[in-house]
Amino acid sequence: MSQLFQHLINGIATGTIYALVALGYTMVYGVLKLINFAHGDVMMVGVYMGYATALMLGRQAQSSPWGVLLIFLVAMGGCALMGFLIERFAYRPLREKPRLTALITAIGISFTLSYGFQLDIGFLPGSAPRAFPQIIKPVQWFTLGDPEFPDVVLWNWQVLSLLVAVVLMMGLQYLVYRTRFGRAMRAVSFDHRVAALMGIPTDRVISLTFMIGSALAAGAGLLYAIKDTSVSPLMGLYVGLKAFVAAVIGGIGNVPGAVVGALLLGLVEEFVVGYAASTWRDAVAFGFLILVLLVRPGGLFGRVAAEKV
Amino acid sequence: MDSSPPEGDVMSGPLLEAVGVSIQFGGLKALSDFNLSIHKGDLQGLIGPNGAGKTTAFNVLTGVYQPTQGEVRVSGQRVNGWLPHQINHLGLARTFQNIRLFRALTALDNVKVACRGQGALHPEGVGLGAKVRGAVRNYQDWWRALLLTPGFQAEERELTQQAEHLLEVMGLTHRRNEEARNLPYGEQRRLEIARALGTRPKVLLLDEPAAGMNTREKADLMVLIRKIRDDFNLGILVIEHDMKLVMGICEKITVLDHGETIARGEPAEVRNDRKVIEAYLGDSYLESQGGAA
Amino acid sequence: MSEAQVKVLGERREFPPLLTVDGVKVSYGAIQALKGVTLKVGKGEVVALIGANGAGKTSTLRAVSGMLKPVGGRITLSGEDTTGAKAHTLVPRGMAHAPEGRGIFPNLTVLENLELGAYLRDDADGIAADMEKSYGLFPKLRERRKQLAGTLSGGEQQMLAIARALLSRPKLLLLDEPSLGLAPQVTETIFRNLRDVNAAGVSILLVEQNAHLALNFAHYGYVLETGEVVMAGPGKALLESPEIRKAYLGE
Amino acid sequence: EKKSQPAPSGDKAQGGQAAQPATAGGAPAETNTLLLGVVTSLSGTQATFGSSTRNGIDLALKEANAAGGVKGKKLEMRVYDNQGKPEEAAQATTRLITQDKALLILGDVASSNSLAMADKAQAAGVPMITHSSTNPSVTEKGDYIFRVCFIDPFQGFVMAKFARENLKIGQVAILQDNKSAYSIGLTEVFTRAFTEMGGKIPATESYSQGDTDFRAQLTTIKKTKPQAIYVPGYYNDVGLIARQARELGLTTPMLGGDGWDSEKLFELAGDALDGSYFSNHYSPGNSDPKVQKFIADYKAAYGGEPDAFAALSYDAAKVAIAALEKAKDVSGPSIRDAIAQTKDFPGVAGTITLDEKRNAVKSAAILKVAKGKTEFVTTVNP
Amino acid sequence: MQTVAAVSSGSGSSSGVPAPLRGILPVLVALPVLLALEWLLSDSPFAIYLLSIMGVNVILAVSLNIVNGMTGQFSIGHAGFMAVGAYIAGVTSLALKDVALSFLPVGVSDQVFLFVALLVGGSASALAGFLVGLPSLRLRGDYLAIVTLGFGEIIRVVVTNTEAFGRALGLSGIPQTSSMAMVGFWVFLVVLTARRIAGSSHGRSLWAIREDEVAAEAMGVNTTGYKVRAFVISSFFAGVAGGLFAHFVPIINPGSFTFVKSMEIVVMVVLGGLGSTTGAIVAAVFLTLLPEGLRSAFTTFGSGSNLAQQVDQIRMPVYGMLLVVLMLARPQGLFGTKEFWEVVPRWIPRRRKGM
Ligand SMILES: Nc1ncnc2c1ncn2[C@@H]1O[C@H](COP(=O)(O)OP(=O)(O)OP(=O)(O)O)[C@@H](O)[C@H]1O
Ligand SMILES: Nc1ncnc2c1ncn2[C@@H]1O[C@H](COP(=O)(O)OP(=O)(O)OP(=O)(O)O)[C@@H](O)[C@H]1O
Ligand SMILES: [Mg+2]
Ligand SMILES: [Mg+2]
Repeated sequence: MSQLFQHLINGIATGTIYALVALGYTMVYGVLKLINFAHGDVMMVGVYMGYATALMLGRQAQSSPWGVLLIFLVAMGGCALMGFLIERFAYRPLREKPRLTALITAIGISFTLSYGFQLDIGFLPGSAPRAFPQIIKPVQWFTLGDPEFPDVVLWNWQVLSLLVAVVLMMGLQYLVYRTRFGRAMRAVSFDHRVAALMGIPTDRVISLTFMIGSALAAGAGLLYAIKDTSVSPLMGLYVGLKAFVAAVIGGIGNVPGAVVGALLLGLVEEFVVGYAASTWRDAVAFGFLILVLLVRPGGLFGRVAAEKV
Repeated sequence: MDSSPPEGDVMSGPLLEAVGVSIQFGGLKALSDFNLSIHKGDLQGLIGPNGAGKTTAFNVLTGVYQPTQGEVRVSGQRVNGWLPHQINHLGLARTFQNIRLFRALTALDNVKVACRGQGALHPEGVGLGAKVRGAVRNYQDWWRALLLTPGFQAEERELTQQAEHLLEVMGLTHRRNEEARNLPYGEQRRLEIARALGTRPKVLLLDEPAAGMNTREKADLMVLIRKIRDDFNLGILVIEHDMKLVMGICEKITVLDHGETIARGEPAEVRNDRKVIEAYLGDSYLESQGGAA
Repeated sequence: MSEAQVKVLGERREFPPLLTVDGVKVSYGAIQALKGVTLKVGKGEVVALIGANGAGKTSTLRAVSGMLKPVGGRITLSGEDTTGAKAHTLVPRGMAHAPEGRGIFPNLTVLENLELGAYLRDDADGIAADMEKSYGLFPKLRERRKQLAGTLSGGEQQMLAIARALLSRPKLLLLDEPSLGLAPQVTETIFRNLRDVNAAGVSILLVEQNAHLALNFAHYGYVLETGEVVMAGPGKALLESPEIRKAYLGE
Repeated sequence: EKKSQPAPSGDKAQGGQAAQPATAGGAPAETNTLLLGVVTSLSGTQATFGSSTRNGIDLALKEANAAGGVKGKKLEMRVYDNQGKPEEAAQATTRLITQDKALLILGDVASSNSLAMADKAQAAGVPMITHSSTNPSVTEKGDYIFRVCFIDPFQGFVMAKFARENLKIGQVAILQDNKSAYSIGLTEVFTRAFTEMGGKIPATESYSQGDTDFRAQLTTIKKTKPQAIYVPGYYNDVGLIARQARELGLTTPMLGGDGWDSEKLFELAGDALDGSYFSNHYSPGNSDPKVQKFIADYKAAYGGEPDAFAALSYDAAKVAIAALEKAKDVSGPSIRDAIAQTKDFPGVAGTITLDEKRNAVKSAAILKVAKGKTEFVTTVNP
Repeated sequence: MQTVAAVSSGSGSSSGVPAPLRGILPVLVALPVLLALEWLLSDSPFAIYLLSIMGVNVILAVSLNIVNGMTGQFSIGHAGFMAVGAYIAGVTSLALKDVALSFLPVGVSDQVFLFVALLVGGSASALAGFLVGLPSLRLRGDYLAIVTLGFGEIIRVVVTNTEAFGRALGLSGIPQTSSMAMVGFWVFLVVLTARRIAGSSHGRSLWAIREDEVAAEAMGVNTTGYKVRAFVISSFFAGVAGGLFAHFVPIINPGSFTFVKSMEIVVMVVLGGLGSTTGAIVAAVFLTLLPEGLRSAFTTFGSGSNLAQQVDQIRMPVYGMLLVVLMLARPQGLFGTKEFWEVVPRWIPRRRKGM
């Protein structure tokens, strides 16, 4: 019983991370209809930026509120800039071209980043994973059983990241469906040429979306690093993939869908590992995905665009 | 259905028949109790204000949408629940109101996609036996293609000629190897007709074929449509907002409004039908006609 | 490519200059769509552009509204050179374009589509008023306010496209075959209302297959053939001319 | 006959023949350097082992060259990355042998890569020494394949023995890396040995290399209240496992194998591993001057403590060099024979004697983790 | 799609060869060439290995192109099919290891068994393709993509947990009977198949589906049927490619069939130009040689120095950047949707199109 609780907590914690990454994925997809395979790797770079900042700040400063804030700002700002550059130079030139071409450049960038960061030349960190400093002092906010050897533990950062995820979700939802910018985004996502005829500065809208998405990735990455206490060049590949799956389960392009999908995925994985064989985790995760899609081809919340013949 | 459909001329019955067809989109009844029957050689019109349900009617007849009530028969065969391509194999072809060509393919290939050699026409029908037989035939086809059997090559040649002929009929020979997306609007419409004819239909449904054509081109089109009807002797149903064209070529006209059939008959009757004038033509139409005629 | 000599009929009524298109060339890859088109639209003037299929009417509008970059020539809007300017920079300067193929946003509702028409405006009540106007103009749109635009009927989509263009309160309105797929009655209403719009000082550059309708409506007309202006003159004058009657009115 | 390559288990005769064109093809005669080929993973999840490997070999060669090289020729190495994939390993090996005319192949850590390499080396009749592939099947590939470390069965047995006899515990849960044959192998042996000695394995959970969240498995393990957890994985996972175990309130000591050995382990695990034990090829704490010298030189050259992979690759290179020295010529067969004769070779990771199965007969060290350092506890002999 | 126009007009064109023969003519021409190649290369293992890898990649790219390029479906799980073929064929060969056709010389009998194994592997993979193809009846675009990807991952997990497949360590001891002739033969076969599909009404139907499914249906194209068939054919060849792979790579393990591998195949297809068979070939060859090329290039800067040793790591980032650059330089892919001889004009005899 208590074990069930612990699994629930773990599952939601994992799902939260997926959710945060998935939000960025879904946003970029929403406006460009591009599966941005580099998203996970952008996240990874963001985490290293935060890591570097933390080291510079040193033990004391890094865990002070201002330190933490600075770390997040640097990482998210850096990633926003990176996202801007990637979009500007790798994606924009291909906007009029078949979507697959942009996908390839995305893959190219993903390779460049994930393999590039494995080098131990110059500032590059090398392939060895690093311990990520505990910038948020882990505190047990709730325990069950005797405090020495508790049965269930709930950590402050678990609650924290869940809150962040939910707030961000609502924020994005508002941005996309309630604001003029959001309307512009959706217009651009369908046809940027006609959108321009409405006076929408398509390039700026797309750049901005990318920057927001990348910043989100960085933030998510940091929470991820805090959760699993490490940072490595390959961390993006795996989380990126899972986040994408989560986004699709929820109906890619749909903001709340991304979060729900992610939490579901997190729980499914946790329970497979906890109660069945962990070796089947990924199989079950993808099986779950396929099942969802067979029942609802547009994902849980996505609607397959009504096409008038 | 297993046995290939009985030939149109053998049976006197209608090639295309809709009986009490209705369809609903959420709350909206886009088409209600729609009846229609088209025989070989017919040239009928379907008109009505925007949003009346004309295109929807086409979609129901061709199997794009499933009717919520009623029954559709193509050359005597009930086709409710059939897939569009199966219905097409029974001899029903259409064009689209907002053009849907295979944009990156050449004009010739657009038509060739639709073309089928006489022999190769095999409606798969529903029911397991038919499916299996269809599948087997298909795989035979693949092998013939892979082994480049003489029969296959002959068929390819035949298809090409067939397609070229259709382009010629539609006056598109000069665009033979141009990508469909680069053709101007009017020619795209004609190409759609050529493509539809490629499937050797018994009934042809045209959705606003004259849209985007100037008066002169419309005049030519009228001649063309009649010519098609006679040369390929098939039944034709036209949706069109250009009264000159509709009244000019159609022997019988059905008028829809809000999904309801509000009138049906000879052009002359329809033209002077009070309800039709109110709902669709508008009074000024009478004068303009009076003026023109 | 040298300008083909344009056959000009009759006298042009004077309007203060708004749009000038001077020897504009456009090509799609190898295909040269416009071989040097020259035309003018004055403030408050209605100009019709007619021509056979593939003559280059749509391409001309696209070039004017910045949807595509001309490879040659010059375009000015109220004095400023706007050749090759990005489309979204022209909207604030009073340009509105209802493009060929309607270009509505199928996954947005009718309402959202209209709101996008007023993207650059922030006079809430002004917008509301104009919405009401367009609903008055096309009652069907009010019925379908919440429906996804993609599921509208062809004609309804056409109405939406025109209404959306009007919502930006343009100085110059580009219409590409507005009557396409519209019931005759609706066509009349639209043109009647366009008359009012124009009376309110909006200039209109109109591409229309129905030459009779267009030339009756327009102050001035140009005839396009294979990417060049071959004929120009007041609408009525053109309607009179035997060539036009033969080529476009099929008489 | 030419068409089909000799089967992997290929009989020596064939291997020998094939070798003639490949190596004794006079290539070395032209150059005045002797080329050693190295294949290891420089990218992918195991890249760190790759760089340790490379450094270890590099160090050995530098020393040898400083000492005037071998047979009057300078030694040279060429390192190729196999991205942790067998097909890449095979490709790189083939290239080293046929294009670059390497006399001898060194590598790799992951057994599946070594197996791929061994197959090609054996077929071409070029000797190969793996420094730390502990899977038995590697050297079974043929008579050209050698190994300078102990094998999984031994290591698994060692830890089981230690846990049962020295630590006197009876309940050990296992958390294995399902993606690494090494981990699976150790698990099997440990389980067998430990239960034979009367111990119990209440739970065997597994994870996949590169995972970063092990809470689910640990939660399940925790329920079984074990006295220790055996984690035969690689340090980069173990570090996180340790942390998360403590975080979930699992305070029992952990047991592991040579995969743990890396200074990074302590950076990752912090103090979470204090009181844990793992079996290893050598102990940095070992006072033997030759070991201390190695450590000093290594630090000087590459910075940072040498881990077991560095030490073993260093030894492997040393063995290879000694063999080249001894061999009457540099043809595949003679080098092979020279290596085969290796006896009581003083390596930094223990004395190496190759048995008839071409495996090193070595003792294992048990190390204890305390305050982010390792303490030598005892050696267990075969 | 000039291709098709050209083909259909070309296929009729008169060539010296009698019509009944033309179907199999290319085969008759190719076989001796392959055997010659086999003989020439027989004592340069590296060349053989490289060519084999290249061949496998070509088969993968060309077969994937049938789904992604021609049919416009978006599959990114090709490595999964490859895995199915590799393991099934591998297991088959292991089972047949000790049997031999005594009446044939060893080499030949090996090839016979290899061929059998490949067919088995290919068929298994085709079956998988059928199963994965079924969802494509309901799913579109990226949703289908993720399903194929998921399938590939599931396959890997299954393998990792199956004792018979050697689990994580991998399956070793498969007789290394692959030969240049066999690889070449299948490369040739897949290309021939792709080209002939392209030249037939089937090819046109696939293209029609890519362009507009609704219209295709309305024109009598059984879209669902064709999509599934495209998947089946494509995955069959992917399986064969895997089978070949398993017969010259000493040990196959799940790590060789990750979704990164699938991505590499997609890259080949897109880089070559969606729908262009020859493009896929060129891209596959190029991308296979690229890493080895970089290797040679790098090893030429003096070895010994620390950088020279690290150099092999630099290949992958460089590869990634090259992808970006290439795509930007040629967004439509090497040949667009056209074929080699339509882009590189004249000097290729026009008849070749019929092939
Ligand atoms: N898929 C759909 N979902 C919801 N409503 C639809 C759908 N398809 C059509 N409708 C509605 O049904 C009505 C009939 O549409 P239809 O396209 O048949 O009109 P139409 O007669 O073709 O008009 P037009 O002459 O303008 O083409 C329209 O009001 C349209 O909004
Ligand atoms: N996207 C395009 N790509 C290539 N060629 C094009 C494209 N659009 C138009 N064309 C070509 O440019 C020429 C002019 O086309 P345009 O659409 O401007 O003519 P139009 O007068 O609008 O014709 P319509 O009356 O049919 O709309 C035509 O020959 C057409 O084939
Ligand atoms: Mg309609
Ligand atoms: Mg036009």
